[in-house]
Amino acid sequence: MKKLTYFPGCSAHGTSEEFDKTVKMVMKSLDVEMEELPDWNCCGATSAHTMSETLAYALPLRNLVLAEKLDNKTMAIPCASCYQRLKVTKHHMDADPALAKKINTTVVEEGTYQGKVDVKSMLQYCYEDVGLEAIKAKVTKSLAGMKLACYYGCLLTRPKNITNFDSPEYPVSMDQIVEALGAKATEFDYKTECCGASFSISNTEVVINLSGQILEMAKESGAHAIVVACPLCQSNLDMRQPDIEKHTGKKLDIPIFYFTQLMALAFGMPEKDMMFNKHIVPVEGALANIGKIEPEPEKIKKPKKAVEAESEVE
Amino acid sequence: MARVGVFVCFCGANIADYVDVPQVVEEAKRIRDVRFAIDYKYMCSDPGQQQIRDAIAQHRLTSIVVAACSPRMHEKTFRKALSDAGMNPYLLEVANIREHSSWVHQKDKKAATEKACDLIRMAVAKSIANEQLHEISVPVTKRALVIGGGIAGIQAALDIADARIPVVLVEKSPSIGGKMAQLDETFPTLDCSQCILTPKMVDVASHPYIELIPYAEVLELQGFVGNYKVKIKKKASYVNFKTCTGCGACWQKCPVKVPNEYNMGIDKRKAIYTPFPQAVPNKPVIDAEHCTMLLKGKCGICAKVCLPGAIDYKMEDEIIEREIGAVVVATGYDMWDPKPYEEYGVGRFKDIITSLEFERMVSANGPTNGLPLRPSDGKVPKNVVFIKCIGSRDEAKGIEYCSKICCMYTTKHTILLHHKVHDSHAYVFYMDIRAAGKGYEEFVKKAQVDTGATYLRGRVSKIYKKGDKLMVRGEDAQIGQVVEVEADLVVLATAVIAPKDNPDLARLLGISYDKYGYLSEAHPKLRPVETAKAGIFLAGCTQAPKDIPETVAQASACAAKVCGLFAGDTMKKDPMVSTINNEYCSGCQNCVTVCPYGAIVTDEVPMGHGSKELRTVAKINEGVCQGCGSCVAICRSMAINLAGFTDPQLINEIVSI
Amino acid sequence: METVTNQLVSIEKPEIVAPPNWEPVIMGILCNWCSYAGSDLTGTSRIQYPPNIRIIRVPCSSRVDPWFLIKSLQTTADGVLVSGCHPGDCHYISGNYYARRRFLVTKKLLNFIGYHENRIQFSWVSAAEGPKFAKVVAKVTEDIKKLGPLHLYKKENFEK
Amino acid sequence: MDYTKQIQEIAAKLFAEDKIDAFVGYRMTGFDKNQVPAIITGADDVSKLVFNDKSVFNLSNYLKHEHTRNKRVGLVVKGCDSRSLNLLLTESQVKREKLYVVGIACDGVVDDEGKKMQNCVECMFPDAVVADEMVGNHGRSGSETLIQTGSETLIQTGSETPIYKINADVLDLGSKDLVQRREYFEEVFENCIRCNACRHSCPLCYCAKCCIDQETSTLYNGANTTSSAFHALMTWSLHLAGRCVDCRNCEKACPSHLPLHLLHKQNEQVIYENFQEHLAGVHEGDRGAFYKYSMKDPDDFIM
Repeated sequence: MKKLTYFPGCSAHGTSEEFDKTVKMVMKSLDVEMEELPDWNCCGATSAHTMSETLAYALPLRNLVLAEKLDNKTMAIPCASCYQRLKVTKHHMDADPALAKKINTTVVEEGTYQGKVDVKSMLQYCYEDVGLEAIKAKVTKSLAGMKLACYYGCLLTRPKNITNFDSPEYPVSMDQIVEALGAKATEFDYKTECCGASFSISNTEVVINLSGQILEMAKESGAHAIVVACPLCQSNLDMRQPDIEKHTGKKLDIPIFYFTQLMALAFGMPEKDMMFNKHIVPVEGALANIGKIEPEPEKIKKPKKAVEAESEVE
Repeated sequence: MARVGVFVCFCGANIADYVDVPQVVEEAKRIRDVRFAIDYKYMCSDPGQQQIRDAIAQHRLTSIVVAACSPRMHEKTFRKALSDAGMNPYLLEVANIREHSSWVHQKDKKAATEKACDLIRMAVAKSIANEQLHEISVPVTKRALVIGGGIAGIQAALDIADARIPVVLVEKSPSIGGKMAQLDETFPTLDCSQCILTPKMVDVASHPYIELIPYAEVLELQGFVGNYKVKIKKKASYVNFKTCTGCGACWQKCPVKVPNEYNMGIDKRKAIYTPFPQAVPNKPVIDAEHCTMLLKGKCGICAKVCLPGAIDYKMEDEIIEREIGAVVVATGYDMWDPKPYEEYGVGRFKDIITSLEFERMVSANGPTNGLPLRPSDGKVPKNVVFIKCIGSRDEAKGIEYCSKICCMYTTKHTILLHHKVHDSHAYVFYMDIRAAGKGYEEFVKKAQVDTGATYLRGRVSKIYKKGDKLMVRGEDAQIGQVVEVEADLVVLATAVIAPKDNPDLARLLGISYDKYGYLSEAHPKLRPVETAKAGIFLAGCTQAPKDIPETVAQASACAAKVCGLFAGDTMKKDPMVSTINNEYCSGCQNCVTVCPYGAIVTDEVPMGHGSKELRTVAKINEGVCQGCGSCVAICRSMAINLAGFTDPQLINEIVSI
Repeated sequence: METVTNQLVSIEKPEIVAPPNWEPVIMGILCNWCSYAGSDLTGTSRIQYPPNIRIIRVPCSSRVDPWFLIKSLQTTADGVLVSGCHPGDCHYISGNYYARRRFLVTKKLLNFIGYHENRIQFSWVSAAEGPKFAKVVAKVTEDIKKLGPLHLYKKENFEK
Repeated sequence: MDYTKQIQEIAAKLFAEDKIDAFVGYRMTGFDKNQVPAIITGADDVSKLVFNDKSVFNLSNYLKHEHTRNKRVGLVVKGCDSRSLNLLLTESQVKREKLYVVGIACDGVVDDEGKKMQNCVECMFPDAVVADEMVGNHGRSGSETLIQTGSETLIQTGSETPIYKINADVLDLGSKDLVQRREYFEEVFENCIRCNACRHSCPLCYCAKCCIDQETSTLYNGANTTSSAFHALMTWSLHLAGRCVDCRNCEKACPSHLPLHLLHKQNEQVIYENFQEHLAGVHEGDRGAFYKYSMKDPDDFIM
């Protein structure tokens, strides 16, 4: 039994209820005990760090200090924004003693930061601590037939020196997880492109343009659906899709799943618990591909001049 | 009893305006041991020097103190004045009352004068402990070692050998030629690289004064300038070069295929191979890592087809030694691996190649018969995007410096592309176009007009795949917009970096290297060819990125330095070296560990007078010692002293004021 | 002792008060290739600094035996400044690295036996850092002025 | 701790097998219960040898004696003694093949009042690190002692994990202010009579000419003054920095009972904390901190 501190973040209790719920279901079945951080507070994103540096560090710091009171070594966070704020704060607290001293004075009541607890995104936790093998072992209903484009967004793997997880430009951890579930991850070059979430309200046109490109590229890669690991990515790509379709005049019809929803599906859990009804873009079309396995196209013969590595005997 | 003469210089107004020189002279006269003191307007002028010479004779002076400018300025001048007067030049001390007093205390004449007096007191005290020293003369072995057989090494070797000085040229790979042999045409004249290089390669092979040792590495360098001893490892080639005729039967029949390094792995060579048809020496070697005969003991085809019977599977590495007097290091450069550019999909997209791969493709003797082809499908590309500064000027992913040659070779590539594929179009993303050099700017301008290439000033932020095309997204900073180019082929102008073995080589030779791994010159402006270690010189890109003309110029400069070094039978050397007092030396050998030059060895001396029992003491090799004094400071027994900076001299200075 | 007009109070030994118009003597030991050249540059650039320093030239900071520092303090100087090439720039490859270790131990030992650490100070000054040399000297001079005269051993007879 | 019997047996055996020309151990003084070093040149005197917790002197100092120099010698070493022996080997002062080293698993020795010596209380290497034969049992031989460098924790095989302890006296004095420390040492230097017993008793002071000898007075100012004592003791302690093994031979020899270990322990602490070095003499071949360097050495004290 692994133990884990869980920092849900505000969206888990609102827009991304399905993420929260499926995370809890999946983790339970993977033998991970999640302990919700008691008395957690807002991570501050994104208003805090645009206004005050101290506040931007102080808010996450309180959560970090609270997390140290529990015995668990790791705190996992489903929301990419929350993850980023907490991880960045932890990084600076560890690396910059002068700053640490200053910020520590803001959380007197809770105690002193010691740096005992590691911060990971839920994706990272599944990939590193649970592991592909354990995930594969739980699959009862393979997702074979489904082609998925994995979208990581801008925050999950960046900046590299702070997150220390996967490639900042072309990450593959989520791809490997969905492949462990039986689905096929498409070659999708827009994995870490900006979706424009910051302009969600102030300048919708930018969002339509940027998110539109992501959806279009995913479609072009042959994917039936997009998989995400962040509530903001999900809501942005899902909610804006009708607008984007209206704007471009092209039908996209590409549902956005949380990777935990698909895990739950592949683990054979009841479909109603995945709350697909909350999705704006209907999921049925995409899910219908499960089981429809295309024959492998014959391998195109390699061009004569292509680079080959190992030596060979004629 | 010491008799010191003090000579105080006005330096025109430079000293006299801020230091009360006559008062200084009066003070100097009061110092114990000072027998004579005088001032003069310009001590360094001939009449000034004459005063010193006269005073030496007249007052039977035993040491001289000149209070003037920095010793770094005129110490040599005044030393010469002493020796002209028949006095040992090292009995001179300079009190630096200009740089250290008059110029830096211009607002306080009293303090400046006091300080000048103190500086003179210190110099007088030191000079009393000065000893007569004599220049060391070291015999010279007139043979040079050149490490690296690229254009730099070839040029240096030829120039030295033409002066009838024997040269040992050591090359790591089976053939000389280096990177230049891989190039198609050279900027800015577009003459064929092979055509100008191969005659020089042949000259090297046939030169009576050059001993070419290919497929070999330098293992060890011992000794000091003029008297080095080098150990060279000749790697086993498994082919007897004396009997091999270079007919080529072996490599035609060899069944093992290996990616061809010469062609950047685009095609294959055999396990027994010459790197390229014009190789010098044109004899094959067996690649032991891939030969099935050497690995598994099966095959042996090459031995069967070799009529002269030159194949010898039992050959072993051979270590040879040569005595040499000077070293020219010309190990060239490497190309930077663009893997960190993950946003470009380097490694994922086959149609992103490096400039040297492109160079091989467009080369007439290249793997694609001179046509650039897409590695993914072998098609001829129409739209080709060239991206400059890949790794260069990029602190985050690569290195900070400018690689100097990429602007020019990318320009050349656009021309070559235009020549080979007439209906192609080149797009060049650049940060700046740096075309400083004879005919370079004209070359770029002409290329832009002739090829019609689109130059876009800005960085590329992303490359992604759309169908079988690569979409290159970048910024055109001049119109301030994001642009996307649909490319068939992307060529990355990767940075020039120091060879990865350079630090090891530097340690082995005892020279220094910078943070990038380039070998360091003795002075960036005035001694760009020498290293801090006497007798070791640098040619070409091993010191910093350079184009071919600069490399050749530096190589010839090295040759001139080597010839200068070998002009006499012996060399003169500064006598400021450490000496050991055997009586005090306890033989703990801590100095041996501390010496950065390996100048200290051990020696056996009798326990006492006439004793047969021996004890170990340290011994300084004067030729190697550079006079840093590290050993002196750590010697607890006070057995070592550094001539010119002995303990008595320095302590005298300390206690004199 | 003369009458006290200028109250420079030593933090080492508060009862010892500097005599009026007291100026400290600072022994500057500079390596030939970087710091001595740097100090020459200070001169050629006419950058002014306090006149208390007396400069000794040595080939390399590794030539500086801790003994010189002790000797200086024992005999003539109120403070010592040793300056060499920046790490990695040593003309003799590694001399300054050896020196650095000795300096730290000497400094701490001196502090341990009751003298302020600032009595001996170290700097890396390259041949290009003329302005830095002036700043370093100004700082050392100021520090030593604050500490006051190194009184103890000056009073005794010293045989030269 | 009483290994008299074992040592006598070993010495007798070595003489009987003609493996040694001399044996360096301890014997009782004629008039009190203290011990003095003894160089025994024949089997007849073996019965005089003793070893117990009053065997305080570091016998490696006696390898420069005329009866032992370049002879085949049997030698008794405690932990600290073995470390100075190690340094003497590294600095080529003695030849290992001529020595037969009897290592002691030392439980600490006592001072005149019978109190365990402070250096033994703080000792990290009670077992001899060089030995041909070990006497006593801590369940390990000296060579099994595993150590790491510098500020990292030191680990020994066995139950206890010794961690470098700053010397209590250094800590005590260090906590006082500058003026108090200065006054303290002024007294120390004042009381020094420049007899050079400290340097004579130090196993690592083997130089033909020593910096604190009075005959080198022109440079080192040999007159017996506070100032010259300051100068001599400071220089001497810096010559032993990174080499001193804290055997306290110097202190035992000092007629003025000066706390010389303060200087040595202070240097040891600075070196140990800052340079990632082993303690002196723990490894053969380790010459001490001043004869090597690291790029990572502290640089922040330099402007």
